[in-house]
Order: sequence, then structure tokens, then C-alpha cells
Amino acid sequence: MTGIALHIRNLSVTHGGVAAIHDVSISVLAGETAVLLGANGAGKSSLLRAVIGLASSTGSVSLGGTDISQCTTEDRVRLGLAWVPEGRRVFPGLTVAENLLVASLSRHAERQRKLEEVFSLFPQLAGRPSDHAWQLSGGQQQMLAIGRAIMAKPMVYLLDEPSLGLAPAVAESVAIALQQLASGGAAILIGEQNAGFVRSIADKTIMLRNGQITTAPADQGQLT
Amino acid sequence: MNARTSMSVAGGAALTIYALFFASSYDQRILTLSGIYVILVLGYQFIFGHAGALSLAQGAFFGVGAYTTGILGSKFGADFLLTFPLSIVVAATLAALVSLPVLRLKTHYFALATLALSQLLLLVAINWEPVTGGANGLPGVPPVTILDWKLTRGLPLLTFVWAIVGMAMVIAHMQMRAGRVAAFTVMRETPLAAPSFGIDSGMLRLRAFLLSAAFGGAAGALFVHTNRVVSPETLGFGVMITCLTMTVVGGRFGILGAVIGALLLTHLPEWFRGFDEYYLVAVGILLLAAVVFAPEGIVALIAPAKAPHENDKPSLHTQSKRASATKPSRLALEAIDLAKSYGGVRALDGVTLSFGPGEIVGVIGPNGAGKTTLANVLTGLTPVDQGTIRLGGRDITNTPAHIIARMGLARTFQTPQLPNALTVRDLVETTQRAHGMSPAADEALDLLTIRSIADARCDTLPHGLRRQVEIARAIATNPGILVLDEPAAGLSPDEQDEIAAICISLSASGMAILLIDHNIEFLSPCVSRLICMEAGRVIADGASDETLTNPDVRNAYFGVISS
Amino acid sequence: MRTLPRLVITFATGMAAILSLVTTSHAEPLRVPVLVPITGFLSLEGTSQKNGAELALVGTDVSFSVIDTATAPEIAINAFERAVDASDVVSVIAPMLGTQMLALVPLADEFGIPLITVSGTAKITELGSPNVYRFFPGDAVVKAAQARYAVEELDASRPAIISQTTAYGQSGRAALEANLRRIGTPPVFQESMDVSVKDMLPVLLKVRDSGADALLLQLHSGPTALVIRHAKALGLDIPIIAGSAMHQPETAALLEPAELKGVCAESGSSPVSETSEEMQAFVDAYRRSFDREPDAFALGQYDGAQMILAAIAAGAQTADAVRSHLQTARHEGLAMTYKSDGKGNMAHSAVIICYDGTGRVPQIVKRYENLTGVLLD
Amino acid sequence: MLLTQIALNALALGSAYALVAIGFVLVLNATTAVNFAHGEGVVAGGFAAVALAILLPPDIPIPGLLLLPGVLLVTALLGLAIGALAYLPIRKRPPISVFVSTIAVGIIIANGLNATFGAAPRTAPPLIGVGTIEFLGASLSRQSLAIIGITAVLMSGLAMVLQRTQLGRQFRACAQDPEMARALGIRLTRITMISFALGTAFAGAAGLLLAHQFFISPSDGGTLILKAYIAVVIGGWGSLRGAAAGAMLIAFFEVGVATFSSQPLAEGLLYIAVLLVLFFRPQGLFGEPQQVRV
Repeated sequence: MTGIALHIRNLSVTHGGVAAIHDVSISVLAGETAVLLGANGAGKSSLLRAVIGLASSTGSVSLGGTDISQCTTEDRVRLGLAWVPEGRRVFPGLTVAENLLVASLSRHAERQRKLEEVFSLFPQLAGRPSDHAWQLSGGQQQMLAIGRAIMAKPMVYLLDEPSLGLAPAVAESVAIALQQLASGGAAILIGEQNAGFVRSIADKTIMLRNGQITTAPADQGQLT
Repeated sequence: MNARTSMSVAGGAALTIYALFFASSYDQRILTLSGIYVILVLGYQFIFGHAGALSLAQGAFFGVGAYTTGILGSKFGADFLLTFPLSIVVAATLAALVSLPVLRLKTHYFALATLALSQLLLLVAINWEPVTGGANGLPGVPPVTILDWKLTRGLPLLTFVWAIVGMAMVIAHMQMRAGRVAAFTVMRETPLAAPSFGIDSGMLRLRAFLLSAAFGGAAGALFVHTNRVVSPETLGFGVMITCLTMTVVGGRFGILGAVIGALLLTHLPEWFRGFDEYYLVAVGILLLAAVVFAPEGIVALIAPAKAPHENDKPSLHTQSKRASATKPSRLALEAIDLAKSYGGVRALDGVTLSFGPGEIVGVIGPNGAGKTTLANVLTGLTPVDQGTIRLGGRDITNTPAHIIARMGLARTFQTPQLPNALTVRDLVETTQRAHGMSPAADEALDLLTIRSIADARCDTLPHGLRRQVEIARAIATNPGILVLDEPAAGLSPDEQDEIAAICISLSASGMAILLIDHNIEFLSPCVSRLICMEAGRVIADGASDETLTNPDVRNAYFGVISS
Repeated sequence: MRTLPRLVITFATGMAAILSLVTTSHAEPLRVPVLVPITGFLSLEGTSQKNGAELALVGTDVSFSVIDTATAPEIAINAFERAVDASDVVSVIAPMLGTQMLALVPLADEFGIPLITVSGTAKITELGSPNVYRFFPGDAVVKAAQARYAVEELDASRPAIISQTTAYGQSGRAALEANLRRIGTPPVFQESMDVSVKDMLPVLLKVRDSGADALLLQLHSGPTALVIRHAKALGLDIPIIAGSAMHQPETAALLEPAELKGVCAESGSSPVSETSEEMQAFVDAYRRSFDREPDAFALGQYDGAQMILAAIAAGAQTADAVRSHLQTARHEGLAMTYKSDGKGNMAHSAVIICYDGTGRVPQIVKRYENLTGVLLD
Repeated sequence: MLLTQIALNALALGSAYALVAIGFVLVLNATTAVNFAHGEGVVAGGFAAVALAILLPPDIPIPGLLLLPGVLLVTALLGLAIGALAYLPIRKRPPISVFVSTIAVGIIIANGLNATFGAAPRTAPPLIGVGTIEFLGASLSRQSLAIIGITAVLMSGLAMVLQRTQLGRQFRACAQDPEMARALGIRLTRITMISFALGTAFAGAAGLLLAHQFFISPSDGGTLILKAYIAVVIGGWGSLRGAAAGAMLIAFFEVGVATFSSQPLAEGLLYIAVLLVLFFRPQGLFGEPQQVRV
């Protein structure tokens, strides 16, 4: 799988008349991991929310060559976009297995197969399918949130601050999982302020400041 | 004169001409009833609109007023000058009695408690036949009688009722002068943070509840004089639903909304009489359309307002110079052995720290270390399980947050707590008023060089400016202690430098500052001391370099970044 | 029964009314507005009222419009003000809800317009107003019949009362208790309950435990049927003498004929039970017009409206003239003979109906004529 | 024996109330808005049963149970209409607007039924025949047993759907975090409309269950929504278990406490109990204490 999986062109987002993202263009190839580095409030979350369709924006977003700018969030997901939000937002009252199953858009058999796949990627989750999501630790919740995204078999992953609040060892295993997804052909766009976490996995780094791209890509590890 | 005012004047004049010259006795009666409902809705706006609490007791206060007048009038022929004030007092007293257990309840739990109260009163009215006349009610309530002057129905009663409506409007207007509207807005939109602004939410809610009861009682009393009979219907859920509907359809704030809602809903069924047995279906359809097309009230549709409290056009100040900080009171904060658990998790576990005038103390620590809990506990928003906090030598442990704030401890929040509907100036001045100061926002705004946005609504501000507004709001009361929770998060390096410089200048004038952040680059240049927390404990407390080189700190805090 | 004379008189007055209206050829028709509850919990009874009035007034020169009073007093007043906001209103058909009547009486006095109603509430004729005319036996009459039938005919010595907490229930209960005491059999148990109560088992268990040997009801239609159904289910085998709500065909329709067996009720009349020709004509006309069965409220209101027509036929062209006719005249109605007792109580007779378990049409088992003695004069 | 009978009646009434309250919570959880026309949903269910019963052959005693699918269908459609007219257009507005828009819908339904069916109370066919069954010395009403049985079936059906099916998982996900649910590709509007249909169908089923034993009239909606509201709040806002428990509590007062005191007194005691519960548990019986941080 090659080619541009996600292409963001001239994207702008405004909140109450003030620009949160201004004229940002990014493209991510299939199998590539791109990292949006920026401080808290630089506009990473706004950008990712605009791409998934939860924040209104101008400019265009295309997915595997299809323009999805006019699509609803639900349709964008169905076309192959997955979003792992900041703070995980797993469904606390659903069990681990239910959190995963609910995110699948496939039929029953395929759903079960995908579930096993997530469990094999995250053995920590495999052991407790019937526990409620609120009982999990932060790291496990992050894995669950990523696993939930995997269930929909997306071609592009959007991750917002996946390392936030994670112990180093846990962050490491999350990073390894992301690498596996990329090597499987998925395009990954990560919004992150912790450069240390993404250093090992980023193919491309984009610096975001005050809603705009500031430095050329492929310049890694700036924030530390 | 703005659009809304001129529209009100024109509408009022048209209505007066109609009432005086064109209205039949029947029209006059409907207008009289409308006026009574205006009073009821004006009262309901206090608790439901301004305080934002879904009270289902407004009908009960109406009924209590009605029965007070009804019983005294029909059994003793008592004078209006006695029964009317008494109806108000009895309703307000009832509100005061139930306020203690009921007002602390939230959202629908508050609604249910007020509903249960109303239903209990209804049961009493129906079943206490000797006094209330039971289900039949009491006939023979005299007309409004003042000394020997009996008010006849028709135009005299209409004029009298609307004169009282006018008085009610004046009282509502005086009660809801700009400053207090803003305080209510802060309480409603940022309920958790409001106490830290010095706002006594409990008192505000109580005031709103008592006012709503008093207005309800007055409306009930007039209603009984208009019908000359008091019956359990006045206490029934129907009155409450009517009142709620009028308020939502008309508008939750402001006199015009109350008038529109009351006039429309009393006239609507009368207009549709021609539909015979389907007339209420027609009323329902129009009501549905009204809510769907004007979900914020018709008043918002015909005269859109920026906020419940209107402002003139923002005046464009030029970027002003930074003012020098005035001298704050000199205070020291001391915390001894604080502990706080949330359902088994020890968020604070024996924290002891102190700092005093002129000091800037930084607090760092990984996520979940208890930094924000510390800020909440020190400022009184969260009660401690154990430990002592002293402010300027006085024990303030578990003192209400608004009192602590007024003693000179100000703070900002990790996520700026700005009420959407207020302008920056209103927010700052509301805080100053809550501290008993005369409102003067400019100085604090100048200090942050944000005077140019003084008249912008908070919800239009970008992130960086929101932080600056928070800080301006906090220092506008000249606090002795300032607690800043992640003031630099999300700011550009330039903006961060700006904040640091402000902190330094404030501390130079004697303010004690606790700076919670995890950005070392931001903290290092300005703090005199650095505290590091982990898992609810202080693991280091000393000069910046000392703390930063502490092996425990490196392990706990820099583990992630340097991995 | 003086069937023939009555028929003749009715026909004659009707003809006279029409003739007089034709001959005098008023520019503005006289108005008799109909203010009745057609929405809310009393809309069943209110609709009967409306239909009865309508049946009498349609086809005459009297102009009328129906205005809903729902259940609250202020809506009744609104309706009244709306209705009298026209000239030539000679009388108003007023709601049967006691609370609304209490609110309307002072207004009627102010405007000098007589109110014609079928409300049973005792209090409305005790206010000293010359403008209240009740064409249904008041609580004083029907509750006397109900109490006497239970005690004298069914040999009850330990009666129990279940009543509603509405105006209808409360004033009826008071009259019933007073009548039972007067004849020396005070109730051994009484309870009042809200109209929304679903399960009657609790109250019926208490009735059973009280050792009552007859159960007297003062409930609205639905609750009356509920009590009967639940009493049968419980096997509570004591006679039930219900209030007038039971005689309404809609109430009987809620129950199986078997459940109705042995159930009796008081009423002013029972049109569906009567076999006389003129009553049959009324019942047929009513069915044709409204596609339902008439009840005593409809008939009472019909008779009341007929008396107004008779007054007009006799030359009354103003409210004052209609009032003086109502005050003094004797009117042979379909249900009974009406004459004011001086306070506006026009009806003085009641019937007791019972169901035999084979159908939903009750038999009249006892007539209590002229219980107040007014008609003797 | 007496106690058995009281308990059975309370359970039957509580079951019907529980269906109403659970339907209310289904809509509440999907929309965070109060559907005040829910009481009229019950009334509509009762009248749907009355209307459908006319279609049954008149002389052959056919159990009212057969009407259940038809009633569910009619009220589900009504629920869709309520959702489409009174909720979707104002879904982004303050929830209190929905409170009033559904009050308006309630007025339309109640008065529409009053004008078309007349004001008289109506009765629907018995669910599985009339009479009683003797069991352990108590005579148990067939109707009560049927009400309890049907409620049990409907509630376990709902539990099955919610716990075991993809739709149920989507339902619960939307209730917990609607935006996140959308971001997983779940069609929120569809789920919302289904919950209106399902919630109102539950109300409609309750209407059928109540209509024979307790009759139904167009003006009944008001007291039913009051009871549902009390049950849902006292049980803990948004909790299905709490709603059922709250409904049982109301029935316990209406039947149990009323047996040993009087009806008005029992009603008063219920409200006092409600106030006491709120005093000691401000978050309701099954509600989670709120802990919001700033």
C-alpha cells in the first residue's frame, strides 16, 4: 500500500471568530507515521478534531484520494479514518471487550476475528475482557483506545497525545504497537508534545505553533 | 436607545392604547391575567434564569400566596393592605424554611425536591377541608379592598394589576442590576470556580429562591382577587407548567421576555377558540413551533441580545501601557500535613509547605501527582480529610472558598474558567464587587496589556488571551496570595515570558505566588523555590537547582521525557 | 305517569317558542352561551352537558356557542366574560364543576345573568344568589336517595363510603354522611382518594375489615368502575350503591355485564332505562346527533335549556325576564318536574338504578319523587 | 395470604410503572433531555390497544396479549415522530427547550385523543383472560400475573439487547459519550431516533398493560409522567436499575402503605420519603455521587 493516505490542504479552524488553525497543509503516506509536535494549545487537538469532522473547518481533507471535507464524522470513520482522542475517552461503563466490539463496523464473525487481533497486539487487555473500562489503568485505557480504533480497520489513525500521563515503560509499549500498525500499511498522524515519546517512531515531524506550521518537516526531537 | 428598548416602548404604548380604548371587558380580563403571570414569570426568572436552577416550586409559591389571600379574604374580609404583603411574606418564609435542605441539591434532584414540596402542599389544600375548603376551595374572596375603596373588575383592576406589574418590574430591574446579573452569570456558567472569585453562590441562590417565592406569592394573591375564589388548581402542577412554558417561550432573562411569554401564553388558547374541541391541539402545535423556531425564547428572536446583560459597542482602546501593580496586602500561606483521598486514591498524602510575601514558589510534578488537588484544597474548593491550612496566621481549614478568596487568596484554573456570556470587563469587575471593592477593571487589564479586549465576550477569546484574562481577573482584587494552575500551558514562549515577567513584578510588590506548572523553562527564571510532588507527596522542596538535581525528582518527573 | 299531557306540553311549548320567535322576528337573536368542560378530567360529564344543551337549542332561534371551561376556575371566568361580551345574553349554560360555579356566581350576579347547570355541589345554591338554577338533583336530594335505598331497601346497617378528593367527591361525601347519620346508620368506614389512584385493593381491604354491609361510592366514572371491578375480583360480596357517575353508559361500558350484577346507583334520571315514548324520542335523537348514549346530565341540561326556551316562548326577552320565569314557573321536563325551591334548586326527584348482570342497561328500581317537598305547593 | 395479594398487586402496578420509567430513561440517556410527552405515550398505547381491539373478532375471547406487537409498533412510530418534531430540530439547544417542546407534543396528543376518542375512560381486552388463580391460599389475579410476566419478558428482552447485541453496545456508548460514539462511526441520530421509538414503545406497552385493569383516558398522561419523573430521579438520574426501583417504591406506597393508612396519607408519605431520600442521598438511590473537578 503506497501513496498519500491522508491529504490535508489549507485547513483553517476558527473558534468564536479566532483562528485556532491557520492554513495548514499536511500529507501522510500509507505506512508512514507523521508527528505533529507542539505545545499544549498549539492547535494539535483542533487540527485532529477538524480532520475527523468534529470541528468545522475550511480547506479540504482527502482520504485515499477521496475528498471527505463534506462528510459527517460518522461517514469519515466509515471511509477509513480513526481518531484516538486526548484523554482516551473509553466508555467507562462498557467492558473491555464491549469497548472494542462497539467500534467495529463489520459483521459478527469479522468482529470477533478483529477482537482477537487486538488482544494479541495488547496482551494486557486480553486477560481482562469482562472488566469495565474504568477499572483499567491509564496505560491500559490508552491501549484500549488504540485497540478501539483498530477495530474499524482504518487506513489512517489520528492520535491525540497518546503518551499523556503514561509511565515510560507503558509509553514504550504503546509506541511499539503504533509501529506495528504502520508496518501493516496504515498511515498515522500523532499530535504530541512529548518529543521523547515519538522520537523513535516518527517518520516525519511537523512543528505546530499558534495554529501554524513553523519549521520544515523531518526535523526530529526539537522539543527536548 | 437600543432596538430592544424602543421595541418595548412601542409595544407597551400599543398595548396601553388597546387596553384603554379597544379592549372589551373580556379582553381586559385576559390582559389582567397576563399581568399576573408576568409577575409570576419575573419571579421565576430569578431562580430558573439567573440562578439556572430548575425549580418546580414556583407554582407552589403562587398557590401559597393565593391561599393566604383567599383564606384571610373570604373568612375575615381582610384588607388588601394586610393580605397582599402577608401573601408575599408567607411564600418567602416557606422558601426560606425549605431552602436549607433543598437548595444544595443539584439539577433534577433539586427539581424533584421542589416538586415533592409542591405536591405536599396540594395534598394539604385538598384534604384540610375546614381551613382550605377542600377541593371546592373557598368562594367569596373579596375584590381588592384598600381601606374603604373597593376595586371593580374591568379597567380599574387591570390598571391596578399592571401598576403592581410595573412595581415588580422595577424591583426585578433593581435586583438584577448589571453587577448582580454578572455575578449570577459567573455562578451559573462556572459554578465550580465561582467561589474562588469571592462569589457566595449559596447566598445568590438563596436570594434568587426567596425573590422567586415573593413574586410568586404576590402573583397568587392578585390571581385570587381576580377570580374571587381560591381552589386547589392554584397549587396544581398546571400552574407550574404554564409558568415554565411562558418563561422558556418568552425568554429566561429580562422583563421583555417575561411580558412576551405571559401575554402570548394567556392569549393563545383564547385566539384558537374557533377550532372547537381541537383548539388545544392548535395551541400545542403553535407552542411546539415557538420552541423549535425560538429555542432561546421569542425575545432572543425579535431582539437578539449578546448576553442577558447588554453592553454598548466595544470601545476600541489602543494598546495601553502596562500599569504598575498596587500594593497587595502581605499574607503568608501555611499548609501542614494535608491529606485528601478520592475513593481510595490518595491525591494528597501528608503535604506540608509554606510561602510568604514576595516569594514565587513553583510546583512541578507528573500528571496525577496531586498538583491541582493541592490548589483546590488550598483555595477551599475541596475540603481536606486531614491537616491544617493557615492564611496570614488564621486557620482557614475547610473554610468556604468564597471567604478564603475574600481574605486575599486568588487563583486561576488549569482550564480557564470564563463565563461565555460575560465581557472581560464584566468578569473582572464582578470579581471586584464580590470582594467588596468598587469596580475598576482597567488597572488589572493594563497590567496584562489586554485593555483592548475589555469589551469582548469571553467566549470569543483565543486560548492565550483566555489565560491572560484569568490572571487579570485574579490579580484585580489585589490578593496577598496568588495560586496559578498551569498558567503557561498552551502559550507561546513569548507569552510565557510575559507571564513570568508579570509574576516577578507582582512578587516585587509583596504578593506571594504559587506557580503550578510542568514547564521548567518557564518556571526556572522566575521562581525562588521549587517544590516537586509525586503521588500526592512533596518529594523535594528547595531552591530550583537543588530540586532539579534531586535524583528522586529526575526519576519521577523527567523519566518520561528523557527515556 | 302523565305521559300524554307531558308530551303535549313539551310539543306545545316547543311550537310556541318557534312561533313566538318567528312572529317577533328579533333583529339580534337571543343568546344562551354553553360554557362546559370539554377538556380535562371532567370532560366526559361536560360533553354530556354540552350535548344535552345542544340538542335542545339546535334548530331554535336562540344563538349559542360552546366554550370550553377545562377544570380551572379562571378559565371558566374567561369563558364567561367572553360569552357575555355580547348583547342579548339571556342565560348561560354553566359548567357542572362546583369550583367553577363558585367562581362564576359573583360574576353572574354582577351581570344579572342566570346560570343553568347540572352541578350537584350543595354550596352553589347556598350563596344566596338569584342566578343559579340547578336542573339536576343536588347532593341533598340524590345523596338522601342513595342513603335511604341502602338502608331502607337493602337493609344496610353498617355502610362504608369511598369518595373522591375532587369537588364532586367532597361535597357528595359530606351530604351522604349527613343523610346516613340522619337515618341512624352512620358510616363505619370512609376514605377519600385521588382520581389517579389505580389499585383499589387497599381501600377495599379496609372496607372488608370494617365489617361494612354496603358500600356507597361518590367517585368519578373511571374510579367507580375500578372499585366495582376490583371488589368483584376480591370477592367482596356486599351491595354497592354508586354515585351518579355509575349511571353513565360510558361507565357501564368499562365493565362486563357480570361484573355489574347487583350494582346500583343514584341518579337524577336514566334516559336509557326509560321506556316512555317521549324519552325514547329523546334517546333516539341523542344517538343520532352524537353517536353515543345519553345520560342524566345530558337530559338535565336538555330540560334546563328547554325551560329557557319555554321562558322565551312565554315572552321573556331579557335575562331578567328569564330569571323571573325560572324563579316562579313550574316546568314539566322529560326527566321530572322542575320548580325552584327559592334558592335555585329546580330538581327534587331522584332514581335508583340497578344492573341485573345480563346487560349494560340498568333498570330503575326505585323513584324518590319530590324529596324536598317543593313540588307540593 | 392478604400480604401475598398486596405484594402481587404492588408488584404488578410497579411493573407497569417501571416500564414507563425505563422508557423515559432510554430517551434520557440518548438525548440528556426530558421527554415530557412520555406520559401521553402511555395513554397512546392504551388507546392503540382500544382501537386495535375493535379489529379483533367481537365474540371470540382473544387475549389482549395479541395486541402487544401492534401497540408496540404504533407507539414506536409515535416515538419517532416525537423525536423528529420535538427533539432533532433543537438538539443543540439547552435541554430545557426540549422539556417544553415535548410538553407541547403532550398537549397535542392528549387533546387529539380527547377530540377523536372522547373523554370517557376506555378499557382494553384482558391480557390473558379474567379471573383469578388460586395459589398457596391466595387468589392471584390473572391480569396482575400477566402484567408482571409481560414486563419481565420486555425488560429481559431489553437487557438482552443492551448487553448482547451490537445495537445495545452502541446504545450504551452513545449514552456515555455521544461525541466519541460518533467518532467511532456510530450514527448518533439513528441511535437517538431508535431510543425514542423504543422508549415510547415501552410506554405504549405499559399503556396496554394498564388499560384493562385500570382503564385509560386521554387526560391520564400528566400523572403518569409525574410518577415516571419521580421514579427516575429518586432512582438516580439515568440509571435503568434506579428507575425500576423508583417505580417499585411508588407502587409500594400506592398499594402497600395505602393499605395500612389511607390513600391521601400514603401519597403524602411518599413525597416525604422522596424528600428524605434526597436529603440523605442527594444523588438518588442508584446515582453515582458527582465529582467534577476544575
